[in-house]
Amino acid sequence: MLQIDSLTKRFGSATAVDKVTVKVDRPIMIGIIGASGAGKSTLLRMLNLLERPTEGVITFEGRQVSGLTGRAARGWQAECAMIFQQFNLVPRMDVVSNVLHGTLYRAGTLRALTAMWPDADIRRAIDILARLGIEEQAAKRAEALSGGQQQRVAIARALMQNPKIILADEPIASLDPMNAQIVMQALRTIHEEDGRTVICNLHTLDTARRYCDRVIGMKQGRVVFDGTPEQLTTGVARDIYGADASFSEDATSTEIRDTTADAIREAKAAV
Amino acid sequence: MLQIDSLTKRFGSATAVDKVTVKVDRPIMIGIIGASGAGKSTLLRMLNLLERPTEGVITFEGRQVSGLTGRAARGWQAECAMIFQQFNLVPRMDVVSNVLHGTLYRAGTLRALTAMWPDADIRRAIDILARLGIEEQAAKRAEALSGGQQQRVAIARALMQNPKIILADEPIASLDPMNAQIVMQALRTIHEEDGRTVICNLHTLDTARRYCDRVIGMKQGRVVFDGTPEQLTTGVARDIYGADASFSEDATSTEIRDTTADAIREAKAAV
Amino acid sequence: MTDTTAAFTTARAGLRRSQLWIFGVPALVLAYLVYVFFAFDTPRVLAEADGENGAILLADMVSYKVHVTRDNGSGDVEYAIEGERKGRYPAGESPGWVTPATAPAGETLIDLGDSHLVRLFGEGGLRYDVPGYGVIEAKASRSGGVEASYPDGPLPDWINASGNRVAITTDAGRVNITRARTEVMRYFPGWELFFFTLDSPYSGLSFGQLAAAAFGGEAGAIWSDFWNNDMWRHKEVVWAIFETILMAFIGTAGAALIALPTAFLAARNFAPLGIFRQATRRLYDFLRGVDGLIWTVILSRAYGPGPLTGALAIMFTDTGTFGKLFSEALENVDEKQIEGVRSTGAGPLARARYGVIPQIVPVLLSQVLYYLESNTRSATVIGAITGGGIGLLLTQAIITQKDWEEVTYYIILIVLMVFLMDALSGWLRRRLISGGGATD
Amino acid sequence: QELDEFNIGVLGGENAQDRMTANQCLADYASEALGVPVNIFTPADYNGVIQGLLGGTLDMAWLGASSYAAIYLQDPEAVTPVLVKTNLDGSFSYHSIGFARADSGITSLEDMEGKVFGFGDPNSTSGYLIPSVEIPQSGESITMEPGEYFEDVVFTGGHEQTIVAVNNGDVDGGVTWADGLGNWEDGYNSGALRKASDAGIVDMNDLVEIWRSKPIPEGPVVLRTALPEDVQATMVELVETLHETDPDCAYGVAAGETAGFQPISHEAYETIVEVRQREIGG
Amino acid sequence: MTTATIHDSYLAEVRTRRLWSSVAALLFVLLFLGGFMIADERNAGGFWPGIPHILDFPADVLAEASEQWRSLPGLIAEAFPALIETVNIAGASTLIGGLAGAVIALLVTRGLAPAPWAVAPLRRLLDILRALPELVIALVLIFVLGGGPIPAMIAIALHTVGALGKLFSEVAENASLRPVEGLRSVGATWSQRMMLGILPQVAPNWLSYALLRFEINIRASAILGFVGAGGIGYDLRNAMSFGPGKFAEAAAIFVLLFATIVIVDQTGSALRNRLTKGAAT
Ligand SMILES: Nc1ncnc2c1ncn2[C@@H]1O[C@H](COP(=O)(O)OP(=O)(O)OP(=O)(O)O)[C@@H](O)[C@H]1O
Ligand SMILES: Nc1ncnc2c1ncn2[C@@H]1O[C@H](COP(=O)(O)OP(=O)(O)OP(=O)(O)O)[C@@H](O)[C@H]1O
Ligand SMILES: [Mg+2]
Ligand SMILES: [Mg+2]
Repeated sequence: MLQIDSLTKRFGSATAVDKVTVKVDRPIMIGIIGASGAGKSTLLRMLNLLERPTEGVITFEGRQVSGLTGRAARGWQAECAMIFQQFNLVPRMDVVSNVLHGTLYRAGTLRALTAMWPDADIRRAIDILARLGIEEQAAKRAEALSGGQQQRVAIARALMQNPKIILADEPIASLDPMNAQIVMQALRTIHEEDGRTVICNLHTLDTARRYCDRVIGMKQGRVVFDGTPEQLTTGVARDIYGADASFSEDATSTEIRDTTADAIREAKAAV
Repeated sequence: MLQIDSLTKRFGSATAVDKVTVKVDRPIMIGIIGASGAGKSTLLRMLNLLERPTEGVITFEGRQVSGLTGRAARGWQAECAMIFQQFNLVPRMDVVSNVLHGTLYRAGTLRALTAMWPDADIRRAIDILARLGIEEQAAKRAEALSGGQQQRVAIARALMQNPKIILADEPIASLDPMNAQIVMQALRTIHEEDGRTVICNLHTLDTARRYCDRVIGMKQGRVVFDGTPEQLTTGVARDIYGADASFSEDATSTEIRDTTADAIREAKAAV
Repeated sequence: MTDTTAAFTTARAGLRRSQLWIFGVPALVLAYLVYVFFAFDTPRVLAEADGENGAILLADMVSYKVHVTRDNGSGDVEYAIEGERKGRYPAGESPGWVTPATAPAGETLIDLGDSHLVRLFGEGGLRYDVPGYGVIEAKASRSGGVEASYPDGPLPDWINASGNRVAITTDAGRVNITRARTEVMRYFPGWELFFFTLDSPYSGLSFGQLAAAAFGGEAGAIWSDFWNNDMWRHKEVVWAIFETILMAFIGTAGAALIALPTAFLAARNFAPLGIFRQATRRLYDFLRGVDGLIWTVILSRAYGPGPLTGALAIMFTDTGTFGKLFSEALENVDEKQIEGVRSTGAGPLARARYGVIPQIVPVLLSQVLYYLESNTRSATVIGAITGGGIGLLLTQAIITQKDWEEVTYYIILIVLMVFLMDALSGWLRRRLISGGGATD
Repeated sequence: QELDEFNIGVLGGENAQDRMTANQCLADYASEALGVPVNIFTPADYNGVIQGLLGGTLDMAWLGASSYAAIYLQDPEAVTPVLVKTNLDGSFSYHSIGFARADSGITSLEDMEGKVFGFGDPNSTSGYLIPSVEIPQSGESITMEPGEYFEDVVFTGGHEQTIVAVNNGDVDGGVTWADGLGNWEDGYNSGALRKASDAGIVDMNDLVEIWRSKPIPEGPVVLRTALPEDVQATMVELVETLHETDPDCAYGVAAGETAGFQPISHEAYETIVEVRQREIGG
Repeated sequence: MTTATIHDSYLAEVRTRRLWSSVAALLFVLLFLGGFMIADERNAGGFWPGIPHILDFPADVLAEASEQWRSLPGLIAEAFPALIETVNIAGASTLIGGLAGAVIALLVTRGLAPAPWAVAPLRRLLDILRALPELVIALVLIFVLGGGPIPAMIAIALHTVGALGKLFSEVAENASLRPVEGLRSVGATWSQRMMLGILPQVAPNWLSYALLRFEINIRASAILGFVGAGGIGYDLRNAMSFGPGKFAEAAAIFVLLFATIVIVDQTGSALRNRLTKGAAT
């Protein structure tokens, strides 16, 4: 389905992503882990064509997407939605508008600029927001929302694109543990219910283990691990993070145990 | 030596300082404590003539200073230096220039306006900085220094005035514990070595106990305690702060115990 | 799912509300522009816009013409660049494309290039061979006016003929015949005589030859011939530029020097007396509200024409501007620093010097330097009315419509001058404000 | 009082630089004769020179008759007329010429009804004052009030601008000055039309004369009244004899071939002063 | 470093600093006084002799205006249409210049520019537009288009493009790129990214700058009237040139123009304060 072939990205003399080859043959949820600077973001950004690869090829369902430009490139971007660590919403616009931006590729420029969204789209946007439990916020400005809510708006925008693939670049890095849970659960549910492929950069091992079907470890631009969560032992993790003996998983954990359990249950119910 | 006679200050209908009478007959180090709004700052500001008393008299060595105006008032200000919680330096000027401002009363108008300080004054300023252990910063801008260093520059400016009395209004309130120690120790050393009277507003009991020879407690503008640190029991403190039974000294403590002991020793050596 | 209906309704209502802006603002803008379009009578102006003028202007900016003028009374022929006295060829000399008559009343052959040949005969005669059209013959006389004959067919629009005057304009040049004079003009690209006038020995020399002459000890003479060039008058132009910058500099600096002390009177925290403060502020408003150009007119009675008048006009307006800016900066100063200085027993002047000035210096300098640059432009405009300087040269050159290449020259110099002042003020700003300390 | 410099104001009509150059020789002679520095000023409009003379910052100028009247009306003591330019034929007058584009079909003032009329500078004699008085006299219904006989009456700013405005069709007709001698197609012997035609700005074939004023007296050379007697005398003699001592210089100062300058006094301008006072007030 | 070396190095530093400060101060004083003397020298009237006469001209105007104060309201009403024209010139040129400036600003802002190769030439273009005084452009355009408000409007608009283009781009440079990237990831075109991602962020500041420009442009358009384009400046100049007899008219026009400038100034700065403060919160 999705095939990444020795994808490389160099910034000047520095190599951010180094001959990465990954094959995804059915919709699964993939977690990418690695230390800061390992190249996770760059890889995802190349998949979304936000960054042009220096070398290598990305193919999706037999079609080469890495070389696309202009409208074709934007078409591919519409098919593989991206979720960012900082949400990247338009803060001064309301939530529905932000979600409706997911239809920008299809909508004509005029329609987008004049906010002449079809009622059907608005209805769908609200439904998606409802699915994520934030339909009440629909008319508020995005900047008025909490971080966790904003990230769910970003997910809603992604869903609005009706994408085959959802890319998420450390979607929970700037969230508190409770909101992190809600967001990860939402992504998982989307994967399970809609059958969309989700590729998710994560900076914590336990999150990757808990939500992903497959984990890819990166180090200095290269893929150094690719397997199931079970195969991801502490030893392997040490390799990936290049950590010395003092490496402790807890240091990176975002797991919540007692206090917020109720909240999580609620959130799951909502999604 | 210094005599304060039923000094009163009213701001509109509010009485900030209420018939305060204090007699100081030899150079000692006095700590003034009291809750926020007790009138500590106002009292000190009246002593420095930054504020005019509504009633009452301040006498120093037989001379009444509270009614002074014009050049005579400025002469008295030069004799009783003031140190502020926020340092009140000129941040864009270098450290030595800030210290040299201590000579502004003596300097002729022309010299003061053209900043043509005599070499001897510059040398003395640097010596004072050396005494406070910050001579290395002499040429830097004041704003480039840390809070503790800036407060020492303020003390240096005060010393440059060669004052009989040093007034310090919560000199350590915006400093971290380690810098607080250094600054208080510097004031103590100045008192001990130069025999200057130091009157110091403090917001923590233990600091007052540790560094002062005499403690004055204020409450709602009135002096409610005046005695030695030993006489300042927790019960008395409760009276001063108007605290209920839950009052705990630790809550206001800035004492440092283990970690910074070395640093303090160093700092003491430097002063 | 009843919830989502409510959410849908509010969301859609919100979107509709935002559309009020999205459509309303552009509609208002458009409506206003349409109103202005008709209020300014744009259709008529566009219809009458003279493309030809534009073309003349563009052509004249980068080209010059050489006049061959015959006095039809005396028969004397003169050659002059741009037809000006100062561009006249010395007696006995003529441009290479003219074959002068050998005998009085003989034939003068003028080659306008591209096979356009004009012949001047005795007794006011002229014959112009226009390739692709035919031969035009004309004869000018006191009694008969200008009699001309043209090839058959209707008269083309590039010939403008009346009983007393015939004007022919072709791609190669222009011919004007009246009873008194016959003029033939040929156009050449470039700014002729920019460096040296024809009477200079250095006219027409190549760069190499000039360099050689300069090394041969004639550098001074070469410079003098260039500097005193009668056509382009580089010396006066440079003086004019200097005068313009002078007006801007004195105006700006003087305004800052006046505004700095007086701004204290207009700042709430330094002037407790309300009447004074209000009076000063209103004075600033007045000085600022009357534009510099109007000040120039007002001052011209007392000071007459000249750069001082312009400088004073700039000073008047900018004292108002700076006074307002400085007093606002003064109202925002941090009291703590002033109190710190005050607690040492410093007098009021020292308090201002050390407690206040260091705080407002960055604002002050950056504003003053910004205005220095913008006043260079104002000085150009003010100079156009009274002051003098490059603005006067430029407006006069444009109004009298003589030489667009001079206009171009002045415009280029003005742009360079403003660039220079912009760079200078930027450089000073960076140095003085970040480098700080030195002036404190 | 002691004279420490002598300032000459030169009216518009030419490039500022050209005006400077044309009058530089006079400045040199004056400087030699007076023994003080002599400066030439070329303000952009008539008012610049008027204000300079009124304020006493200019000492000498060659004015138009109306400008002289403007000064006289504000301060009769400010300046004294001393000399006037004489034409080659011995006259010292010129004309205000009304003109229009030939292809507009306008050939007389009657055709100008409902059209836009252009004046030059408000202080110009031929470009405003005289035509504003004489034109209404030439027809029953003609007034100078905008919107009455003419659709609009505008000031273009100067003679050159009027010519360009008429030529471009911005105004339908306008007035400017000419000596009225010689041929129309040359723009007459001297005047603003001649200059514009010589410069190639207009083709005289495209323009027609639609009106001509009675002769207008040339404006006087004036000196500031407060100048010391001897200075006035020196300058009068210098300009009066310039034609003999340096014909080239005289050509430049008088802006063309002339028969030199002749003495004149205020009486010659009393009519103009009256007219101006009636028309404009003051 | 010992205290002694600190003494020496600081004293040395103080000396060089003093030297430079005195050199700079001296240079400034010399430039200023020298320049002043040159200007005084080259002026027709001297600075000191002129001072007592500064008010002569305004006094003449005021004298006549107060004599004829009854006619002032009528004269003001008469000048009103010209004022409208002046304001319209400023309004239209600010709008047109602001719109063009906005587009160019986006084209030359680092991180937003769709065609990086066009950034440098466009920036130079803005510089040149800014450097050219309106007057220069207006005079050239009057030659081509004839007199009236349009040349003035175009001239001011061109200058406005240069001035606002630069300011707008400075504002846009500080805008957050996150919304833009978010929009890019959904496949939005450049214009969509700008309109939806940047415009909402920069609108308050842009508007505030445009308002300031409008204030400046009102003056500019009045001034251009002075040199031949229409509007109230033309009337004012003629009235002033006529001198006595028209001074009441001059005073009326002046009052009207001054009042307009002050009103626009005051409301403009109040509006701007609200806009920028509103943006901050
Ligand atoms: N636009 C760029 N220009 C130059 N270097 C870049 C750029 N973007 C990324 N890099 C470099 O490429 C390398 C990989 O960066 P990347 O952001 O992909 O890492 P990451 O794994 O996402 O790290 P993090 O966890 O910090 O987000 C880093 O060394 C980074 O400095
Ligand atoms: N300039 C002033 N105008 C009006 N009221 C004032 C002024 N300065 C102080 N006060 C009031 O006087 C009272 C005493 O204030 P003061 O600052 O002296 O107290 P303090 O003991 O220093 O308190 P803190 O610990 O908060 O500094 C307070 O109620 C304060 O609000
Ligand atoms: Mg990353
Ligand atoms: Mg206090």
